[in-house]
Amino acid sequence: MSEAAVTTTEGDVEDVDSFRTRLRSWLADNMPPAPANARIGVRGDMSDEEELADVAHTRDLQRRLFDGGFAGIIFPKEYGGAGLTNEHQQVFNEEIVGYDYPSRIQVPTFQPCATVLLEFGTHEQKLAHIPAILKGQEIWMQFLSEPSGGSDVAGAQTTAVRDGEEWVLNGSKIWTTGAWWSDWGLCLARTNWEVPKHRGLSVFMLKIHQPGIEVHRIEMLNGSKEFCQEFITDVRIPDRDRIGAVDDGWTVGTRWMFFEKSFGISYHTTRPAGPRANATPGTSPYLRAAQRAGRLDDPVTRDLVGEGHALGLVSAAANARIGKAIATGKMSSQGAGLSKVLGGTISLRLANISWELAGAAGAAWTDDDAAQGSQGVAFLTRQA
Amino acid sequence: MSEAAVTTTEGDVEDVDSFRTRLRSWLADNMPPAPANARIGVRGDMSDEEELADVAHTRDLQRRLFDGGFAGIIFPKEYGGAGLTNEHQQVFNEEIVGYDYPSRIQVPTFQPCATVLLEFGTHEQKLAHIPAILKGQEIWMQFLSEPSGGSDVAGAQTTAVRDGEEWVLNGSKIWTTGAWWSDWGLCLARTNWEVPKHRGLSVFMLKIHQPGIEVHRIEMLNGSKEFCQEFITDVRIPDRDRIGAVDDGWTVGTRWMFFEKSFGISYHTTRPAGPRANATPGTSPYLRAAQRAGRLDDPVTRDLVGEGHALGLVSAAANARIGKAIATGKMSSQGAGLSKVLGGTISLRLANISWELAGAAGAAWTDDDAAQGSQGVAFLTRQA
Amino acid sequence: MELQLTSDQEFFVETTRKYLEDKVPVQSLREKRDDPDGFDRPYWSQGAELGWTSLLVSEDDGGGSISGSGLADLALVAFEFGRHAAPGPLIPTNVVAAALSMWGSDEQKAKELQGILTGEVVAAWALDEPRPHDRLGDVTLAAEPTGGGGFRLTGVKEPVEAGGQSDVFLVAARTPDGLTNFLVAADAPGVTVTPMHGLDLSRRFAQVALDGVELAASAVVGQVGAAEADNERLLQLALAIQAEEVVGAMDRCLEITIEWSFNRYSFGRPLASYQELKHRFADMKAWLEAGHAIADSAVANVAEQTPVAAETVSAAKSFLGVYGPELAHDCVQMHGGIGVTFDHDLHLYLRRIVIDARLYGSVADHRQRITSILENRETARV
Amino acid sequence: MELQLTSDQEFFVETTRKYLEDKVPVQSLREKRDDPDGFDRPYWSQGAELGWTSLLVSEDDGGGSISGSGLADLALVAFEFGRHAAPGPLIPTNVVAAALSMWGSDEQKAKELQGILTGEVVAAWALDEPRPHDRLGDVTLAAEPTGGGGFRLTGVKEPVEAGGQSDVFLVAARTPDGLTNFLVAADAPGVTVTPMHGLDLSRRFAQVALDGVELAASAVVGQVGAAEADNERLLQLALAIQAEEVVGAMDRCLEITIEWSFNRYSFGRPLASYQELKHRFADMKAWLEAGHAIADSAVANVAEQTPVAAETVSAAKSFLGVYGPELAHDCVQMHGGIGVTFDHDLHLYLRRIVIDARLYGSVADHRQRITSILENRETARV
Repeated sequence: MSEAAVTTTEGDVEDVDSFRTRLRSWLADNMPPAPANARIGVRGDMSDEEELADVAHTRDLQRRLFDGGFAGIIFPKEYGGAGLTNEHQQVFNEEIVGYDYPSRIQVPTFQPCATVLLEFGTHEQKLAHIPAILKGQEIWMQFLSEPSGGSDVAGAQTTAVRDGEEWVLNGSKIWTTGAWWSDWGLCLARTNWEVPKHRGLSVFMLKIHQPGIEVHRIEMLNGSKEFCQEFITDVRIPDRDRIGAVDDGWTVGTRWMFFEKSFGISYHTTRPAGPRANATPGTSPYLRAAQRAGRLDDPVTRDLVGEGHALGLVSAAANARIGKAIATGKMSSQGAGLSKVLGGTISLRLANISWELAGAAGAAWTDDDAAQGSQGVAFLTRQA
Repeated sequence: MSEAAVTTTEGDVEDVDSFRTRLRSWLADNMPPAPANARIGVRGDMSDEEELADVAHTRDLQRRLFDGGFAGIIFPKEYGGAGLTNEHQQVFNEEIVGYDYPSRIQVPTFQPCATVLLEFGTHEQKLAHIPAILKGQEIWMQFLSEPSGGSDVAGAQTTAVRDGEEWVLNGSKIWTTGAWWSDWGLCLARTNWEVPKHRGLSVFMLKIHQPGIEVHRIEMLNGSKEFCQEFITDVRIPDRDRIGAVDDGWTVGTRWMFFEKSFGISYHTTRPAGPRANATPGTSPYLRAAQRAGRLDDPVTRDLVGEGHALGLVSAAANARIGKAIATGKMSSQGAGLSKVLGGTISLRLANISWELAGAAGAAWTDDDAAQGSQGVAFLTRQA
Repeated sequence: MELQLTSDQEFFVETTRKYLEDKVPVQSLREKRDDPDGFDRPYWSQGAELGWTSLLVSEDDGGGSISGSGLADLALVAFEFGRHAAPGPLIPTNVVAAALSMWGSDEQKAKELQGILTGEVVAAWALDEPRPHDRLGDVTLAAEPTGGGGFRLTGVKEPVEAGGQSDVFLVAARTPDGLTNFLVAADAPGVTVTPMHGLDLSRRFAQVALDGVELAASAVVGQVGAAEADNERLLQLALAIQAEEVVGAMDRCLEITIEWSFNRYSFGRPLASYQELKHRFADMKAWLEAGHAIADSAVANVAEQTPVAAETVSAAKSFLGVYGPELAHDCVQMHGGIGVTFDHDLHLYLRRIVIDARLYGSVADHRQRITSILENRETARV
Repeated sequence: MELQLTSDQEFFVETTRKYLEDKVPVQSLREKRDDPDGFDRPYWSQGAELGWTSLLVSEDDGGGSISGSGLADLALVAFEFGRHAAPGPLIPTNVVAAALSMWGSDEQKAKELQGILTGEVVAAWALDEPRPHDRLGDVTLAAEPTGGGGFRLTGVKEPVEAGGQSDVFLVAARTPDGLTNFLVAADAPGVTVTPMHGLDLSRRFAQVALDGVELAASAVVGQVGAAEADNERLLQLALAIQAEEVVGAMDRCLEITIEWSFNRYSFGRPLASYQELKHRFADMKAWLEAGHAIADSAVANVAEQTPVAAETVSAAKSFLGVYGPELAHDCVQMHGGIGVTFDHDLHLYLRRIVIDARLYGSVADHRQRITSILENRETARV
C-alpha cells in the first residue's frame, strides 16, 4: 500500500493503484473523448437549443459515471457514491484528462449544494436527493443572493412563514446561474424578523419549476442570459424540505459559503488534473491568440504570452498545494479563501492579457476575427 | 490686465507681465545656471562635507533671492516677502527653469513650517522667523512623528509641562530629514493627558541645536543617514514660542498636515514649471538608462522607457491641474490628497521601471555600472 | 470638472449637453444596439448646427472657434460625448474637416467641407489597415499613378469608424512619391464597405476595401507625398479629442458609482466598508484627475503645436488606455452583479472607454512611439 | 510551510535550521556587510558535513539524498537559506557539483568533486556575461583549440556569485564545435577576479576575466559541444533551488510583518485598520502560497525531468520575480519608517529576494523563454 493510502479511512478500501487500472480501462471503453474545442466559460455564445442539448449531454455523462460506479468517488455508498477517498478522486482527476466529463454539474450541484446536503441533511433528505444528483437527474442551484443584498447574504429578505407542516415562501433571489434549465435550489430564507439578522434564517430545498416561481433570465452586457432572477410568490413547501434547525440557517450558510469558496480545491468535484500530471503538455491559448494576431515576432507580445502561460501553471500548482494542505490539516479551512484571492488576482490579469493579445480586433472585428472579438467581449465582463 | 489677475487681491499689485520681464533680467544677472547633473533625491550619496557645503549653497541662493526682492513671492511684505500673488509665483516657477535655485529649503521649511507660522503665528513670532527664513538664515524641520506612533501623529507622547512662563519638553521625535544641519523645528507635544488625545496637544517652535536635544542620525538600508531621531531631555522653552492656544495643537496640526500634503501644488514654494512651459524638452532618464544597459533595441525596454516618460508628463500635468483647481476654488482643499495618492502610485511604478531598466547590473555591478547599481539601491527603498 | 471656461464656452457646452440629453438619452442607446447606423442624419446635422463640425475649420472656410482655440472647444464637446456615450462620428468627421481646411483644394472646400459644416456630409478617416499591418502608422494601401496626375487605389482599410455611414473617406495611400491622402467617395466604383462587429453599442465600424478605384488628380488632399507629416498632425488631433472623450466617460462612470455606493451605504446595504470605499474612490478620483490633466495638456499642446505635442498625446493615450479601463472595471465591480447587466448604464461607458483604448494605436504602440520621439530628439541634438 | 516531509527530511531541515540560527544569526549578517568574503570557510565546510553540497551528487560519487530526491532535499535547505538570508555559495557550488557528478571525468570527480563534498573546495558557476551579452543564455567567451584537445579561453564572465571566494569555476565557452563547459582554477594564469558591488549584505559577486587561459583537454566537463543541453539542465537546477530560496525569504518577511502588525494593533498603535490589515495579508499569503506551490512544482518537475520542467522553472522565476519583491516591499511599507532602517531585519530578506530576481535571467527573459518553449512544442507537433 502506498504511503498516501495511510491517511485513508480504515476498512476494505480499494487500493489506489488497482483503482487507477480499473478506472483507466473503464474510461477507455465508456467515456467519449474531450471535445476538440472545449467551450470554456463562454456558454453565453450558445443558443438556447444548444444549451439545453448540452445540459442533456451533461446528465447523460453523469449517468454513465454512475452506472460504471464512478460517480461521487468520495460520497458514501449508502447514497449511491463510491465510498472512496480523496486519493481516489485525485486519481480520477488525473485519469479523466482527455475525456469528456460532466463539467457543468460540478458547481454548484456537487459543490456546494450536495456537500451542504451531506453535512446537514437528514438521512431521508440525503436518500431523496444524493442518488438523484449522482445519476444526473437533479441539477441544483443556489438561491442565495438577493436583489437588494449585495454581498451581505445574511440580510436575506425572502421570507418563509410557517403554516402547520408547511412553509410559505415569498421574495426574490438573483444571480442563479442557469435556473431555467435546473431542477432544485438550495434556498436561504428569513424565518424570524425579531432577532439579529444572522439568527433569523433557515435553509430550504426548493423545486425550481413549480407554480409560484417565476424564472426571469437576466441579460448580461455580453449578451449572455445565463443568470436568472426568481420571483417567489406564496410557494408552499413541506417542513421536511428544511435543512438544519429553524432559525439556525446561518450555521448551514457559513459552511455553505465555505464550500462555495472551496470549489477549486474540493474532492467532492471532478477537476481534470493540471499540467504537472498531464504527460503531454497542451498548447497555450495565449500562443494561439498571438499567432492569430500575427504578432509572434513582437517581444512585447511574447512577454504577454509567457506571462499568461506562467500564471496558468502557478494557478494550477497553487490550487493543488492549498487543497493538499487543507486535506492534510496543514492549513485551516480558511485556506480556501487564499485560493479565491489568488484566483481573483490571476484571472483578472489573464483577462487583461487576453485582451491585449486580441489587438485592435478586440474592439472592432470582421467575421474572420471573431476569436479576437470574443476576447473583447470577454474583457467587458472581466469582473463577472 | 490679464483675466487671471482678476482673482488677485486689490491694491497696487505689479502686473504679471512686467513682473516677468523684470524677473527674467534679474535672474540672468544674478542666478547661476542649474547644475548639469542635478542631484535629485539621492542626497544619501553625498559625504557629510558635501552635504554641509550644499546646505551653505542653499542658504546663499535663498539670500540672493531675498536681496533681489524675489524671496517669498506670496509672503506678506511686512515679513520680508514680495507680497505678490499666486500668478506671480507661477511666473517665477516658469522663469526659474534652467537656473539653480534653493530646492532643499522649499520643503519642509516653506511648506509646511512657514505656512503654519503664517497662519497661526503671532505678529511677533512671524517677525522673529519669517524674514530669517526668507533670508536663508533659518532652515526648519518637522518634529512630528514619534518612534511609537506610526501614522497616528495625534498619539504624540512627547510632553511639554508648564513651569511658569516656560515649558519643559521631554520625549523623542523621529524621521526628521536633516535635523543635523537644520536650525529650528516645529514640534507637536502633549500638554494634557486628561483629555482625549486630539485635545491635549500644543505646538511649539524649538531651536534644534541646544543642550538637552541629542540628534541621532538613523542609518537607512541604502546607507543614507539623512533621517534623524531626536532625544529631548528637560528642554526649557519660553511660552512665547508656543504656536496657537494651549491644548489646541490639533487645530494647528490639521492644517499643518494639510500643508504637508499640498507641497506639490503650493504657491508658497518654488517648483520649476513642468514640461508644458519648458520650451526645450529635456532628455529622459529612462532613455538614458536603456542606453546604458544597451537595450534600446528591445521593444520591451522601449515600452518601459515610454511608460516612464508618459508617467512623468501625467504627474506634472496632474499636479498643475489640481493646484489650479484648488487655487480657483473648483476643488476643495481635500484635493491635495489626490495629488498625494497619485504621486504614490506613479512614483512606485517609476521606481519599478528604473529598476527594470537597470537590468542585471541593478543587482551586482562593476564600477563602470555604478549608475545601474544606484538604481538597484534606490529600488530597495522604493517605499521610503 | 472643467477648469476656467469662458462664459461663451459655458453656454456652448450647456447647449450640447442639453441636446445630447434630449436626443440620445442612455435608454435610446440600448434600443439602437441593432440599428445598422447607430445614429440618424437629422441628429448629426442638428449637432453640426450647434458647431460640432466647424471648430477645427478656419474662419475663412466657414468654421471658427468659441474661445480662440477651436480644439479646446471641441474638447468640451468630446468630454460631453464621453459623458453621454453619445453616437455620431465626432472624431473622424472633425479630422477630415481639419484636413480639408488645412490642405484641401478650393473645390474640396466648396463641396465636401461645406457639406461637413452643415452636417449633410458625413466623412470618415480611413487610416488603419488590417493585420498584419495593424501597427500604428503602418500603411500599405497602394496608389498607382495612372497619368495626368490620377491614381488607382487598391487595398483594405479597417477599422473605419462610421465607415458604413459616411459619404466620403479620407484615405491614406502609398504613391511612388510617398504617403498621400485622397478623398474617395463612398459610392465610387471599386469601393466595398462591409460592416464590422464592435464593442460599442452606438458607434459603428466598417471595413473599406478599394479594388482599383480610379481617382483624378483632384482627389489628392494636400501635396502628393506629404501625408506622413500631415497625418501626424491629424493623429494628434484625433488622439486629443479621443482623450477628452475617454475622460468624459470615466467622469460619468465614477459619478454613477459614487452616488450609488454612498446611497447603498446610507441605506445600510454596503458592498464595502466606508474606509474601503473612501480608499478606492480616492484612487479612482486621482486617476480621473490625472487623466483629465493629461488630456487637457494634450489638447493645449496640440492646439499650440508645441515641440512636446506628439509625446503628450501619446502619454495621454497610454495613460488613459490603462487607467480608463481600470477605472471603468472598478466601477462595474463596485456595483456587484447589477453592474454587468445589459439594463445597467455603466457598460455603455465601459464600452466607449475600452474601444477608444484600441483605436489609433495600442498602449504599447504609443509607449514605444514616445521612446522613438525621445530617441530622435537625442539624435537631433548630437 | 512545508507539506509532507518524511521524518528524515524533518530531522535534516531542523539540523540545518539550528545550524544557521547558531552560526549566522541576522545580526552577524549586518556585521559582515564590509567583509570581502561574506562567509568563512569553516562555516561552509561544516555545512557541507550537514549535506549541503552532496544532494545533487550520485551515491556512486559519494553523494546521496535523504528522501530519494536529492533536489527536493536541497530545496528544503534553500528554503531555510532564504528564511535566514544565509551566506554561502549554495546555488553555484551545487550546480558545479551536479555537473561534475553527471558529466565529470574520474579525475575531476576525484579531485574537485570530492573537495566540494567535504566543503574544502568552493566552486562557482561562470555562465553569465556582461552587457551587451547579458541576456539569458548569451555566451560569447571564446575557447580556441590549441592542439592535443586543449583550449585557450578569452572573455569575461559576470556576475559570478562567490567568484572571489571560489577555488574553481565552471566556465561556459564557445568552441568551434559548439558550447562547451570547462573547469578553470581560480589561480590559473590569465584569470583575473575583480569583486563587484552588490545589493546583498552576505553574498558576494565578482567579475571573472579570462585572458588567454591555457587549458588541457582534461579541463573539459562533459562532451565538447554538449554544453547547450547540459547548461539547460544546470539552469533548471539553479532556478529550482533559487525559487525555494526566494520563497523562504518571502515566508520570513511575511512572518515578521504579521507578528509586528498585530502586536501594534493589540497595543493600540496600528498603522492600518484591522480590515485593511486582513485584506493585505490575505493578498500576501496568497502570493506566498502560490510562490511556494510553483517553486515546489519546479523542483518536482526538474527532479523528474518531465517535459514541462523548462517552462515550470521559468514560470516560477517570472512569478517570484514580480511577487517576491512586491511582497517584500509591502512588508517594508507596512512597517512604516522603521522598515527601511539599516538596523531592521526586513531588508536582509528584501535584498535577497530582489537580487535573486535578477540572477539567471530577468522576468522578461523567462516569460519570453516560455513563449519559445511553447512555440517549439507547437512546431514539433506539426
